[in-house]
Amino acid sequence: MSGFARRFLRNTGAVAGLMILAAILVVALAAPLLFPDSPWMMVADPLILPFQDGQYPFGTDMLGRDIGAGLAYGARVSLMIGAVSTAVAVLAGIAIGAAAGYHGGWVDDLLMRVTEFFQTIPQLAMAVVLVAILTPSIGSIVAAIAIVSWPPVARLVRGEFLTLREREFVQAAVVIGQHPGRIMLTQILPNAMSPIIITASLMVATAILTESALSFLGLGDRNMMSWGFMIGASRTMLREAPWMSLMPGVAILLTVLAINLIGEGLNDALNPQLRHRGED
Amino acid sequence: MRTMPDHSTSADVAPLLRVRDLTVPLPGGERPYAVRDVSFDIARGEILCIVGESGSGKSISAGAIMGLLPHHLTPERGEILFDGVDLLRLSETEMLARRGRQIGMIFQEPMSALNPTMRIGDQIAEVMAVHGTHPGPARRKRVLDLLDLVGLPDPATLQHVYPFRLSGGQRQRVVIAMALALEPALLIADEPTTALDVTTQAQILALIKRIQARMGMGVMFITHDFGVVADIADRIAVMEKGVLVEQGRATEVLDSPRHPYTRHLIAAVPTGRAVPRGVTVEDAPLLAVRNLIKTYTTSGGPFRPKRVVPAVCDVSFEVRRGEALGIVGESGSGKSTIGKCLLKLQGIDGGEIVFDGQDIAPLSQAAFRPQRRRLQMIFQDPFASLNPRQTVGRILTDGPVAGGEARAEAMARARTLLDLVGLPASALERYPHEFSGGQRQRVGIARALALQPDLIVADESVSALDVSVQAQVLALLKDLQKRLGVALVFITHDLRVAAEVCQRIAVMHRGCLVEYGPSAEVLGASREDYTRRLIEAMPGRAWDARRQPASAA
Amino acid sequence: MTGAAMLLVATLTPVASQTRGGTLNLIVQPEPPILILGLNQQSPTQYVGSKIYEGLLTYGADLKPMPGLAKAWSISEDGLTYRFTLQDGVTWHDGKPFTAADVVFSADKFLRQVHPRVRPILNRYLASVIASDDHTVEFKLKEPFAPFLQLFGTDNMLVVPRHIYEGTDFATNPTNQHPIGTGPFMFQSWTRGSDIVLIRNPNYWQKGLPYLDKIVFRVIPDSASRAVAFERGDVQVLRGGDVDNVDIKRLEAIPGVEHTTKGTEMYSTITSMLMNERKPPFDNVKVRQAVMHAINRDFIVRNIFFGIGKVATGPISSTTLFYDPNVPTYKYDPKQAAALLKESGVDVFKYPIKILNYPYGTAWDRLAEYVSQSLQRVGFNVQIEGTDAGGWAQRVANFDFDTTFHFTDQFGDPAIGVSRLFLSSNIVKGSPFVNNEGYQSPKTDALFNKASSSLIPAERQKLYSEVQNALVRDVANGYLFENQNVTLYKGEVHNLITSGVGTNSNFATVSLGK
Amino acid sequence: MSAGSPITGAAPAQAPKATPTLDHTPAQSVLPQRVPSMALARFILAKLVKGVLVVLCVVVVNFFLIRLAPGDPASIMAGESGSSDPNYVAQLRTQFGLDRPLPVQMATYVLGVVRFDWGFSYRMKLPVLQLILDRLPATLLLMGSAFVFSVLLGIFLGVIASRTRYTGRRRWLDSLIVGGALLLYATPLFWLSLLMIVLFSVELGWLPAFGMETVGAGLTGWSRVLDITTHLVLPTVSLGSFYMAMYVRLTRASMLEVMGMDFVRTARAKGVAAPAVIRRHVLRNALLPVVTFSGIQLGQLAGGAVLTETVFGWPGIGRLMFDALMQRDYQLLLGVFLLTSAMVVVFNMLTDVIYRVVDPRIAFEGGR
Repeated sequence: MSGFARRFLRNTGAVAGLMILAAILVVALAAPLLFPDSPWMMVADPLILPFQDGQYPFGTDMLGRDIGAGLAYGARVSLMIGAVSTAVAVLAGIAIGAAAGYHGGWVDDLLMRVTEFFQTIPQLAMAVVLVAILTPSIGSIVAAIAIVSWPPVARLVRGEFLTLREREFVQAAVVIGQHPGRIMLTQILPNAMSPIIITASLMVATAILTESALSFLGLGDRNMMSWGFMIGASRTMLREAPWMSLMPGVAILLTVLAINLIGEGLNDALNPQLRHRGED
Repeated sequence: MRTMPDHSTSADVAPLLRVRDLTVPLPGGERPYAVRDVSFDIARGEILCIVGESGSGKSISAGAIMGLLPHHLTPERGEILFDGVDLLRLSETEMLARRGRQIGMIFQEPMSALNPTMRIGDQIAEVMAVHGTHPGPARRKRVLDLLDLVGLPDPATLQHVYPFRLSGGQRQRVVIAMALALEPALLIADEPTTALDVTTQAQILALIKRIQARMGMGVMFITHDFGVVADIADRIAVMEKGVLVEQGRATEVLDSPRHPYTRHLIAAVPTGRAVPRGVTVEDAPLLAVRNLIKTYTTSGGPFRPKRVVPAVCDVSFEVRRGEALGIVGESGSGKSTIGKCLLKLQGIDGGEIVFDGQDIAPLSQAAFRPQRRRLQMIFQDPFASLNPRQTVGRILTDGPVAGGEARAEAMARARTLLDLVGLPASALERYPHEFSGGQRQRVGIARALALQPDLIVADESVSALDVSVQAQVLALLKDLQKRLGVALVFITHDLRVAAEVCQRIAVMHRGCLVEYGPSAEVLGASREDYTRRLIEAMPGRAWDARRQPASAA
Repeated sequence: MTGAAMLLVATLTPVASQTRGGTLNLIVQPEPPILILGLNQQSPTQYVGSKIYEGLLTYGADLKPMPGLAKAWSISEDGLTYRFTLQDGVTWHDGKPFTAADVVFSADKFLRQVHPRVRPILNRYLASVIASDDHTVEFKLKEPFAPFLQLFGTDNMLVVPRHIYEGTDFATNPTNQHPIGTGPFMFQSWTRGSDIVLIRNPNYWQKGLPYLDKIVFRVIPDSASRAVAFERGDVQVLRGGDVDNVDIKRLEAIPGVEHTTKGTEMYSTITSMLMNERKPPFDNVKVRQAVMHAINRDFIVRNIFFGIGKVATGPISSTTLFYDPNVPTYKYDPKQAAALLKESGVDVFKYPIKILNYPYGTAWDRLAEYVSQSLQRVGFNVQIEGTDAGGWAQRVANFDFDTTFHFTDQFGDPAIGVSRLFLSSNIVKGSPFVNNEGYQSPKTDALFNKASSSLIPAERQKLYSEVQNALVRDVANGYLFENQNVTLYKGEVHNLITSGVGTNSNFATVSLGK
Repeated sequence: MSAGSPITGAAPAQAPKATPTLDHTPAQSVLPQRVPSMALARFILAKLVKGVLVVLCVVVVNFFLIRLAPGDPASIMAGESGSSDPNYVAQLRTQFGLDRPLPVQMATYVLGVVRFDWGFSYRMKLPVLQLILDRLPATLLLMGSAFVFSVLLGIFLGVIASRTRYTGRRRWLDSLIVGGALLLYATPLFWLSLLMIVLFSVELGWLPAFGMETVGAGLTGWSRVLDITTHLVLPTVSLGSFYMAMYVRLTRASMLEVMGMDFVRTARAKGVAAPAVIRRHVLRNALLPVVTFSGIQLGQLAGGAVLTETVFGWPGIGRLMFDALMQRDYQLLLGVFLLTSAMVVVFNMLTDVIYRVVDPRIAFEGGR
């Protein structure tokens, strides 16, 4: 697979994205080392300006909590929510899409009606209702985001399976006597992975934005310091302390941008002919 | 063979096109130059055929002339004099004035050569609009004349039609109409008939020759099919890996080729004469197909009637153990459908498929699965028939493992299979994209043999390969079939290939079995007029007659 | 007020010569569901409705009753009969005359069915209400109820038009979309999600009033946008809660802007921390006392509510009648809190507690976070549980919480606004503003009942002082701070706050000068 | 906030692929067929029936879904009224009809929907349909302008980016546009709105910060239109910017793919100049998948509007839905969901019809 790595690294944007994401991951993992006590602790005077006080380079919020700690622990929550909800959505999407795409007939119709049903209600509205029902907590937010974001994956996987099912190497697998289950898993799925990976990378980005929107609307998890929470909390202080909402906003921007750039890189690396044709 | 006008290139008449030392570097390719020091001339009213295998640089020379090469391919040196003007030095605007007006071009893929969302008439009229010719009503009239010139029915209504309503052959006629709209001095035809049926191909070749003679155009005809070359070429240029190895009058190059590569290519072309071979007559046939019926129904909605299209109607034939049956027909004749039905990749709507005494048609997929081992298939497209994400070793052992064999044991046998089909044992750990077309097809054959089948269905297994590679694979198939006593059902549209391999041939037309008998009888003295028409449409038959028979099998 | 019929005839004489006309732009948030007082008691409904409807009385800054629709009133010797003489020449907005029958219908039929606060009091105390003639009404009580006279403002016993509501289903009466009252302003239009417009009542019974031509209430869901609206001059008055406290500091400093904390005496809202005393660890009084020591209430007022508020001493707010400052005090002292916890013998870490977040704005989120941190510092095992308005009301009404916060109005008299939170008889599921914490003390029950029926203020003061001492010692609730509502208004607005109900007055005398 | 589904340039709705090299399909009849209006009508009818079924299904599922949320309208209203006793709450429940068994409630609700009686809002004491119709114009205006803004600007920038890449001139423009699109795509919508309010409305004072029009100004005719447009600018830009970024990427990828197709080479061989090739041949074929995608997105806009309406105080149904959910105003919430899902179904159908009219290859009988 060195060809893949070579093509991916040639895309400067993707490399930059990788470095940013790596830095954010390091900060997230090292949060307990960098900031020993919890981000909720009131450690200093409130509203210290950033880059003023050596000990608190990012300043403090209206309760005297260290914003730097908030950003670090916030990274954990946001990335975790993004990753877990996307993983759940992708797995569900693959299961449903594969079954619909491979078997066709009434199975396909039934599953597609279900997918269509989920897509008739706008995503954010559905997420808000689900979180209100399950009462706001990390678990309910992840579940809500997963439930609203699996349909596009299902449609994508169905499309891939429909076309790949007709391909000759799949018919060859039938001819040599492989069971449908194994055919789906070992023959078709590996070849459908590239569009799935690209969509998944974008879904992580969307999940982080949705979590911050939910926190902004007051439906965030109260015990988890997340970036969305910080923006929501700092909203009232927009005029007195604009930097309090600026920094988490920039943090979200950078993370989502990095993930998008990596997604673009994956896209070019995984199906080179698309990029090549664009050249001439 | 059409009578050859004596076109010796006299010194005083300057050639229409003079290409000198054309050299185009190939950055990052498998060889330094796509095309190196290529020189040839095309006189007015002359058809020069450029022949060579895929990747030999024929299309790139054409692209250089038209100035349509992609960004990363720019000619390094050489000149292309057209009417005394070097096209390589011209600016884009100057080239624009010539493209379509003085140089026309037609391409290989008729199905995607036309803008799907623009009517036929408008696409043809565009050429005139761009060059500002035939203003006003004259343009509309010219479009109708051109449609009529290229032999399309009812031009008045046809001009308003969208491309998707036309067949491959009809679309190619439209592309030709577009290229010839302004009666260019030079026409470049890049494999114009490769994607067409034999009968349609014959009509298009005749059309090009008729128009060329009337307009006195120079034609640069690119192809890899020697049959086509023999029918149409005045002069021939042979290219190998970007170098023009031989050039000369058609009869000289075809009948007494000087360069070893040319000789090797010509030898690889099957002669199409059936070699009678002993047919081992046995009592019960291995496979007996009786009154097979298969129909396709387009899905009708709650308010739309279902549309039923018959693909195979009432076909019966038999295959004996160790025998090779050829199923021949044009596209849409139902031959591939029969192949899929035999292997139960598709259900059937009537009739029986008796394999070794048992009718396998009504069996469910699960019930039939243990039997699958005895019926195997070789596919057409070497690039699509192998899973790109699996190593060759894994591909060859998936079948036996599915049948319950241990992976290690299957792997051992896979090595012997690779040897059998002429591939190195090291291939086991490598991925399909590391092999050439021919090598991949050999892996496909090995996969089929892995389960020691009694019958193999080969669906167009060589039509995607270059001539020379085709010859090797066919030889391998014939050898294996004899040595292992495997029955073979060989599906193809190419009569020459069928004659080379099969003892008996079945000719299909629009889903029905037109003729069925020993290949020598069917090809030599056919009783059915459709078969005769099919045989006559084969390009280069005259040249075949002149050639001594290919080395006996 | 012993037995002497008190005839007070004082109509409000206009002060200086006021400029007439102009439009007053206000903010109402959140958008009221309906404008019919009685059917709905939320503050936005109260803010708009108090300009349309009137009660028999209004109340001064000192909470003393002043004439409203009644120009005079008297209380019998035994405190059981209240007689009101009505103003004459009063008409409803639809032109029909206002008579004593309207008052009887409002009290006896309308409020008794729909008003959740007034209903239990009427059912328990009111024997009968009759109209002796067109201009006099007599209320007869079953037993004396000292604060009865406090109930005749528009937030409790308002008067509704009999000819519209009698015999109809009050909740779905079509005129609910077009309120008809006797007040200085009449309803003109309501564009949902955008604005409510009231216009001047030309034949208002107080001649020459109101001064303003039109009042516009604008609906702006976002607090930052509301601050911007006031700053740009699109709106002239901001009430407590319209903008976040942090903006109040900034807006006060703008030249030409006035501010006052007066006008909240009738409500004197107090914020308290409910601790569910039905299960450990809060069933132990020492643990509750430790909590009081663990929380720095000055920090809360200064940093979370930006100095707008006063640390509370006990259950009764300092601006309510019968307030008594000398009660036990709980100084912020984490060490003493830890000592008390050791004394209580309860290992609080073993009982994980969840703070149910009070979902009415970002300040309350900060309060939950601060309390959670402070309690963890002295050894509690604390989590914050998020919920939305619907979930909070349900959980608290069913006593399904460990601890949470809420703020309650006191309506001038402990018998109305305070006793309902601590009487064991009021441990009733269904509403978040009853004895939800489950405090039970027969001693305080008896004190409350005696105080509410006694007519002698001095005696009530002694009883209420005793109650306050007991409730503070037992930490029946965690008394955090008295909410101060700052009203901000542009200089050109005159006579905005003239009574104990502040901006909930009928704005008859409000005018726009230079 | 992202309500948009993350469809990248890769694999938008299956654009019809060229048929395989060997032409297996039997030659269709040559005679051209005008698109028979009968088939169009039949097609729309089939889609309509399916759409109604989906919407009814949405209503029924949501009917049960929102009742799972803790608390019901009666307890909340009682709670908010300061103090109440249990029988007051019980009285409210009977008044709202919440005490009847669930299936009965649902049956009456669904029957009501069919007769355009969408029930009664418990809090606002108004028929749901009237409440929604009051607020619908504001949302349609916001959604419409955000859609037009995002589609037009998105396609325009996408075309420019792909052109510069195709002609090789001014290549930096391509990376600038793509970079900008990535940046917008990654920005939290509400955060961007807040920053815009602070910058444009408060600091610079150019634009109003909230509401749909200056109330009480009693403007009419053109001055009112102008007033609404000035209010519309900030919300449209903030809601539309996210979708615009998506359209830029989709258009660019689609254009590049079409530029590589054979008929573009044929056109160039005819001597058609590059700009004309793009305008006459590439653009039309490249925009087909964008049309499909934009149809689906339009439905999602209604959801995304919740945030914009909250920050800008825009009196739309997004904010109405959020308040109704917070107050458990079941009838009102269901009404809004009914409306948004109906809108999604209608927009999808419109996209399908437009797709058929624009792309002749998909005849109505063939169906997709």
